[in-house]
Amino acid sequence: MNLAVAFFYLFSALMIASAFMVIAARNPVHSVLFLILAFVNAAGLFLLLGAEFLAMILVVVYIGAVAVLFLFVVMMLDVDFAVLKQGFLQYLPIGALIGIIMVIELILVMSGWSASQASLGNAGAPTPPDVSNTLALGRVLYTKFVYFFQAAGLVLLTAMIGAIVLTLRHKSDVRRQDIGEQNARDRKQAVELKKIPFRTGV
Amino acid sequence: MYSAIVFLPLIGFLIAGIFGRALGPRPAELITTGLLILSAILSWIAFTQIGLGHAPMEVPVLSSWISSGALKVDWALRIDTLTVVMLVVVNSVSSLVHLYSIGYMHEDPGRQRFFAYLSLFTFAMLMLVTADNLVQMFFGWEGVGLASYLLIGFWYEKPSANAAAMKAFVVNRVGDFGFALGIFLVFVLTRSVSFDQIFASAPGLAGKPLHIFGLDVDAMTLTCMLLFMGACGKSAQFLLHTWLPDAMEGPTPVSALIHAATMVTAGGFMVARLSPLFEQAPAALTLVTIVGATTAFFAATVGLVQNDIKRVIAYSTCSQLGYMFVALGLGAYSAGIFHLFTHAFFKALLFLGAGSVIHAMHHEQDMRHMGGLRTKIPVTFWMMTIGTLALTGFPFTAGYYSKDAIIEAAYAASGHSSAGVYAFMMTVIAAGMTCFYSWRLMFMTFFGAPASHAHHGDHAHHEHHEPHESPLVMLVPLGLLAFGALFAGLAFEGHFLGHAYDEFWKKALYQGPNNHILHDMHDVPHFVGLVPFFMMVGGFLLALYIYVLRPGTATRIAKANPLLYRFLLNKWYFDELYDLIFVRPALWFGRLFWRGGDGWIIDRLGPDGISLRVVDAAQRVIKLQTGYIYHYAFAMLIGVAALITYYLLGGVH
Amino acid sequence: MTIGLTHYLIVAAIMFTLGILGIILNRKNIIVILMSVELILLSVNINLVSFSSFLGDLTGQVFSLFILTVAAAEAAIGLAILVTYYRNRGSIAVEDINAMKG
Amino acid sequence: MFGLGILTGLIVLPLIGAAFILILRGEDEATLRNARWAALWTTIVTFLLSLWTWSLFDPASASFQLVESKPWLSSTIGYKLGVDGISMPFVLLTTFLMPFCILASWDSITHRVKEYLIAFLVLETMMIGVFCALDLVFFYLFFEAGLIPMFLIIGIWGGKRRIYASFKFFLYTLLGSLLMLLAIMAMYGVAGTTDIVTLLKTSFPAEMQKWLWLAFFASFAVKMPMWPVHTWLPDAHVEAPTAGSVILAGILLKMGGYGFIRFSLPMFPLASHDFAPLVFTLSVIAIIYTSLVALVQEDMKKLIAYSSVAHMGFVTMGLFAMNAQGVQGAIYQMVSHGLVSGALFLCVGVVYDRMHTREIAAYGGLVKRMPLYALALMVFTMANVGLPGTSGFVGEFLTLLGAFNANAWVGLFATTGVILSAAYALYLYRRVVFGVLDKPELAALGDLSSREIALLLPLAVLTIYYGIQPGAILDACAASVTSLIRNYDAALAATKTAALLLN
Amino acid sequence: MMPLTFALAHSLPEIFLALGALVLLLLGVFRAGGRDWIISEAAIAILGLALLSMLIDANGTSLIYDDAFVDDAFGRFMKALCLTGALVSLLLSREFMAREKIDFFEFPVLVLLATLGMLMLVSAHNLIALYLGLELMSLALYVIAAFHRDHLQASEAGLKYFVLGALSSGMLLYGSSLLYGFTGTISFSGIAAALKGDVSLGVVFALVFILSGLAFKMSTVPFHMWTPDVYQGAPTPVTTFFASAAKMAAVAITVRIVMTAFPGLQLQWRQIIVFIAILSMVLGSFAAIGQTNIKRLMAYSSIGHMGFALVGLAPGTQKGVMGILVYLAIYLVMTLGTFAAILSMRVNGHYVENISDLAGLSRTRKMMGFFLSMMMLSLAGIPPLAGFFAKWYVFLAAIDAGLYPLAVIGMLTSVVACFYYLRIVKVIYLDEPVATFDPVSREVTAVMVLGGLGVVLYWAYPGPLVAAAEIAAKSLF
Repeated sequence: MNLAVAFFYLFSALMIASAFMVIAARNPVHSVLFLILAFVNAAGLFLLLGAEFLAMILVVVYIGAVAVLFLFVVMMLDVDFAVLKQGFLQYLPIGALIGIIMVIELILVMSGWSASQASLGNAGAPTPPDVSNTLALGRVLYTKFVYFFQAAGLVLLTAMIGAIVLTLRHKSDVRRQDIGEQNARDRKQAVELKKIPFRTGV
Repeated sequence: MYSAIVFLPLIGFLIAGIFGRALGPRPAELITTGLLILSAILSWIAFTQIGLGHAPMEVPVLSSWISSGALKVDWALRIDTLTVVMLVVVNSVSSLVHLYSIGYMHEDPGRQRFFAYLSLFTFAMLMLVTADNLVQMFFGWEGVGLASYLLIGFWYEKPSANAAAMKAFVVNRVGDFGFALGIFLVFVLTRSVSFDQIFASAPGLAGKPLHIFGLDVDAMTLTCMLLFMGACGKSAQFLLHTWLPDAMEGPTPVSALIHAATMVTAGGFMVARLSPLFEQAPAALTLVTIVGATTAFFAATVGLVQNDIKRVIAYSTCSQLGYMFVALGLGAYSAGIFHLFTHAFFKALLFLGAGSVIHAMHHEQDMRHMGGLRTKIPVTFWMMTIGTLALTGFPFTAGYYSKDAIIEAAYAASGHSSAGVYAFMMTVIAAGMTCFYSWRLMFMTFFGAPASHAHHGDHAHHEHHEPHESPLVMLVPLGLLAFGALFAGLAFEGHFLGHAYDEFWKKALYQGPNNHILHDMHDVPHFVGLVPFFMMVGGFLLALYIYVLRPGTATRIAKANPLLYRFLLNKWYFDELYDLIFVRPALWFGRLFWRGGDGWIIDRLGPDGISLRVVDAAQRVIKLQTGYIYHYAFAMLIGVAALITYYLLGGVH
Repeated sequence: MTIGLTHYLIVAAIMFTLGILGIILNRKNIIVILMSVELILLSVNINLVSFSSFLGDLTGQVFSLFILTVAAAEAAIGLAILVTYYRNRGSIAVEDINAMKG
Repeated sequence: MFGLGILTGLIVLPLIGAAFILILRGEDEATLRNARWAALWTTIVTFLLSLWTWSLFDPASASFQLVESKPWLSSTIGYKLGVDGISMPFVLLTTFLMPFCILASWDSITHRVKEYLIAFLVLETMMIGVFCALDLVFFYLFFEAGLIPMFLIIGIWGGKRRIYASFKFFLYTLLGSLLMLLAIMAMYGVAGTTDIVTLLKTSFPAEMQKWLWLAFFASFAVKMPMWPVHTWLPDAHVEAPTAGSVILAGILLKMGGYGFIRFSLPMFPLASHDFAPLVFTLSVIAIIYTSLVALVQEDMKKLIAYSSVAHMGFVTMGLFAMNAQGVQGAIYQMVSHGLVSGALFLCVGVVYDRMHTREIAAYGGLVKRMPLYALALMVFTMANVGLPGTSGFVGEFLTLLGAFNANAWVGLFATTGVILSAAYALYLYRRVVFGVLDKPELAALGDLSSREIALLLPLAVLTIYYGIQPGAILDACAASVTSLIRNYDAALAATKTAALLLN
Repeated sequence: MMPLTFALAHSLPEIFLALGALVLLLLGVFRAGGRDWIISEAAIAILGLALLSMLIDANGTSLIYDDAFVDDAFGRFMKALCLTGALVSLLLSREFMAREKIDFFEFPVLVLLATLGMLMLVSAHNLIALYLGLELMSLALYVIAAFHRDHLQASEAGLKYFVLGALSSGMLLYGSSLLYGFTGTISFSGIAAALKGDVSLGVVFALVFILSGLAFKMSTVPFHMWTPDVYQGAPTPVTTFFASAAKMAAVAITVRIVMTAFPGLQLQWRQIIVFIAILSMVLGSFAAIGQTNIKRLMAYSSIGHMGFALVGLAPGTQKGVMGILVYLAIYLVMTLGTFAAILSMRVNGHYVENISDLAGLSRTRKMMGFFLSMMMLSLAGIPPLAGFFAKWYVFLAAIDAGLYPLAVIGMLTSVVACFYYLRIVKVIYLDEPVATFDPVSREVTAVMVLGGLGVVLYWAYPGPLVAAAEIAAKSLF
């Protein structure tokens, strides 16, 4: 049993366990934390598979951004997590049954994979033998796959617009920063000279 | 001329029917009657030319009617001796009835309508007798049925009249059912419905088997039986007779014309007309004989106890029609037609006389409320007497010749067929009964003490309640008919039956090579001629005893035999029986099919049920849509799981 | 023994199923459902990366890269909608989300 | 015009009238009167045009005439019109009955008049189209489209249960027709065209014929309607306004029969032969069963509706007898029934307009106050009964004769319908017209108005005229029917020969 | 790699939309946001421009962007439908959004982006393009479903749509990953080439997952459950957009993927399609019967109609594809017309959605009553309305391929479906009027009238559509 095998089992076991905890944990904050754990282990698996760039991305983007976003929302919404997940148990048997059937079927099919089946020559972008994973990806990403790259940009743009339009609220009673206006302020607007009559007070 | 004979009544009908209200009653009466008389005169001319003279048979084709594939039906007039005999009968009686009705109906507000109907009837009857094919005959057949329906129901405010009218039509339709099937079968066998072709192919069909209704039957026998069924309906023969007595709900002239002299004899006419077919079907002829004999007997028994003056005559008609059928069944077509001919005169006479009585009694028809009218309405009395004599077969009256001929024929046939024996016995017994009830009628009406007039019909609002003699316009037809009743037999016996048979009929009637009945009936022993005479005398004496010499005997006898009396009084319970086995089940089935069949089964299992199920299912489907995300996701999962499981278990293919 | 592709695929399949079960069984908190979606995407990524590795083809990794990108966008949108919903309803319990049904 | 012919004119003319009514503005009495007159004139002109069509029509020829053809959906599914001896009578019947429908609604329809008239005119287009179409898809188009105006006519201007009745009518007929649509598609698959002329010459495989026949049967049997899918008819009739009933009984029912002659018999002769016993059975049941049901009805329209079912039983029976008498008789019966039942419904409408009830029990003794009405009703009742001398007889007689020729049992049982029809029809007449006029609300009834006379008189005259001179219609279809039967027999003979050769 | 200009020329509509969306976004932001008619007018113009741009060089099939993107007649046909749907939805949205005070400039921008996603989806020729197009479309749709952000039902609709949509893309992705793994390629044509010969179970599983994901977007049973809730909850113009453009794109990609990537698995996907089609037709017709909300009813109706459309896909023939195309085009017109009518249902300033609100419409609003009724009957497939021809072509193809049970079930369910369409006609024509609707804007009326006329008069001139569909279908074979 070499090291790779050991790590594979370690990562896999941890990942599956934490994935299970994601859905089973009572406290959503715990769920997010388990999700992070699962991602970390997945990054480990990616490393084993030789996809270093993706592993790093997973850690940076997913854990750094997405999972934290989740955490943020969970805390922001401040939902009551003390209530027990009653329904969980109620629907567990039938759900679990179908889940088990499905996973068994998937496993059966996966075991049927063999490299010979897939014509290796089909590869659209064969892994170049002598460069690093990141470099290889970089080479194709902006050339061969530029269309996707642009499209992904649009997807992100859409997400941005969507998030803003749905959540951004201009509250009328909150003073907001308006740099242009603030910069354009001059003395005339900012200062008003009042003549105060002598000895009468304000 | 022949067209004129047939269509003059139609013109009368149209004028009276369409312009009747504009013209007023009197012109309508005069026009229709005038046209009818003209038609009658023309008929007699035709009779002399065709029957008595030597004018050839004619079949003028007026126009084509139905033409479809092999079926070709024309409007044509078949003028042969048989037709002209019928023309004479129909038009004579009809014109006299028209005339009579002017008087009889003079206070009825719907007179134009009445005369229009009468003319319509006459037209239809003429179409019937002049038909050159079965379909045209059927046209006339149903046409007279319609007219009969309209005339029976003429007094539409009387529920009983409406019921009777409808009954007449429907029962006739039962007969027509057979007639129609007969026509179909004729067409199947001969590919034609016109008489010439049918008659030409008939001999070839004798004894030919036919596979029909899953049976092998003799083609001609079945055909003739079916056709005879039609005749039974129209001529009110046993089992289909029930409508005739009820038909007396109509005005009396109608009874005289339709339900005595003409329409009801159409059955007899049809058998005679189709003699070439019937001659090929001995079994069917036997049936005709048996039915005829049974009717003669049956109707006579019922006639014995009826109290309504018209009903007595109606049963008498029924019975006499039985005689005709006996003759026809035995193959003595001419005897049957002869009886038809003479019967038309004396029965019309009787009816019109009865009408005169009723008229005199202000529409009282129950004989128990009559009596002693002899002196009040003497002319009517004498006319009725003549009619009764003719009916009972008093020697040398018309009835004597024709009826005796039939009894003789029955005797002649009894030598070689049991049906003949039966027919002979029945007709002889019926003759006696005929005499009894005829005189019973006479005695109850005209003799004895005048009954109280407390009981009146609809028109009881008369000024004077004394019976009164009818006007001349009613008596003249009575006289003419009486003349016929007395002398028609004597005058034409030779032509119809005797020496001039061949010259007269000129093959209008067909007799098969084995049919010697006309010959045989002349050779019957002398006593056979006397039997009916004795029966007649016996019947007369019995009636005389019971109703004149010992009044009250009738009641005693009735009391002594209550079962028999009720049985006869209720006409053998035929109406009740039919009600039980036809009318009620029909209505019951109707309701069953409607509520049960259409409503309970078809709609409930069909449209209504399905739509209910659909709505049910819809409600259930909607419940699946719970609104919960996890259920939605679960549905998706199940979908995917089902599909992959399907492929995993079922393999890739 | 060596770790073959099948091992990775099986792990991915288990992750996938867990993700789906998370969506179906969760009753209380919609955020956990969003996390379950992330698990599903993760399983897909594992699939793609392992295929890519065993086929010697970068396409799988590129695919995976875009999935990660889109998943981030998706998470953002999902959380935004969730927040909107929370503002309207005051709850994010899954069982409460059934104003419309039938 | 535009290379289109007179048949297109017939189809389009009512639409033009409808469009004209559509642009009439206002709801005042004058506008409505104009709308009524416009509709009446449209139908009359259409009728005149159809008469002209008839004059151009050569009855001696068995082929389609006045054919117009344009490419439409594709090169093989075309805009094709034409008439032959079988369809010509129906076209005439349609155009003839329409003015009566407009007239019948003159006073009785008072709300939403314009929509009513438009619905009727559109319906007329659809009906003419059904009988003129020479392309199966085109036929189907008209066949189904007619449901929409009829749905509205029953639904908007109908009686109490109008909604139930209109839905039942619509969905029931639709269900049958959709199966026919599938069959049309299958035929298109085999023959590559939906041109009726070509399809008539195509012989479909025997096994396929069975399914096709059943699918067409599903549609036509409902439309006819045959027992046991007839239950929509009484409901529809009872609820429909008078003119709606007239059209329903007069023409819509005939589409089923027309379909049988046009498609089922000539295109699927083998299946027709095989299924003839089924049709016979259903027809005989229909005749006896529905006649008995008619006997116990308490609603006039329902009674006539059931009698229609029985009469349609004669039609199907005659058709599947497949001899000249049967088929011609069936065509004749349909035309005659169109006139007679239409007239009967008009008669019911006459008293309904006065009394607003169709309960038989509410009437009695009408002859006292309405002698002309009694006369008219008598004529049509007798025609309904099949009295010789009326048009009803010819059809009934010929179909019975034909059926008897084909199968004596069928003839035997069906002929009992003759008795039963007399029973229910006269029973109705007796209860409505005869008797004592003792109901106070009837005492003030007026006899037929001149409009009503104008409605009923032509129908009565035609009923009697066609009873005495049926040649006009019989001759028109004779050539077509003869060729239909010849081809049918030839197809059967060919199969027999083939079977013999195989053995 | 093709020259860039060539590639750009063949993706002109997409480029128009992408640039247009960016420009409008900037414009919107710098015009200080808020409600602005200009943006939506400009968006409509851009959509129109994109539609016109397809007329340039509308011939042949070209693969661009390294086989990721295909420009063919099929794609152009479907893109035209998507663009029309988007354009009309946007046109219809203006009055509604203004009255409901949600006429933010982001809405047209998001519609443009969603439409761009649809176009990319229609033209996708490999799995990544498929995924990205799908996500671009979906993300925008999630947002606009919840666009009425102060509205509980709208946000619930958005949430449901999002969660289930994410699940469905997960399935689609899982299937894609399997497909990639088992064939070694992501290109559709490459997959088709790899699938010649024996088929492994893994590929079939991949097929199931992919079709499930797409079935969700088409809203077919059992992946349809979101549809009624989202249709009901989303703002009506958004529902219009869902029911028109989004449906078109989803069906288009389904057709494309099974035709170009899985010709070798025809037997398998036919079974799946038949399964889905039958369930959809049945559920669509039954569940709609109990509805009182007309948008919800239209949702079930759309489920049923997708089932009918798939009847044309099941045979896998060119005729069938042509049938689908005709079906979709006609369905688009019917849907837009119907939603235009729904958008006209406003009483006393409030939009209403209940079927009973239509009572007596034929008297209060004759024209609207007539056209809406015609639309309903057309949806029911009653000739001579356009809906009949739609059904005609798909069922013709099914019959041609011998799929008789499918056709018979389809016909039976359409009778059931007819019941609820007829019920609306009944409400419009047979019931007594309750309230009169407020006047509506010209563009809504125009859409309704044009749609209605198209539906009523289609039979008179069916040729061009059929011819175009024929050419489009041919390009897939």
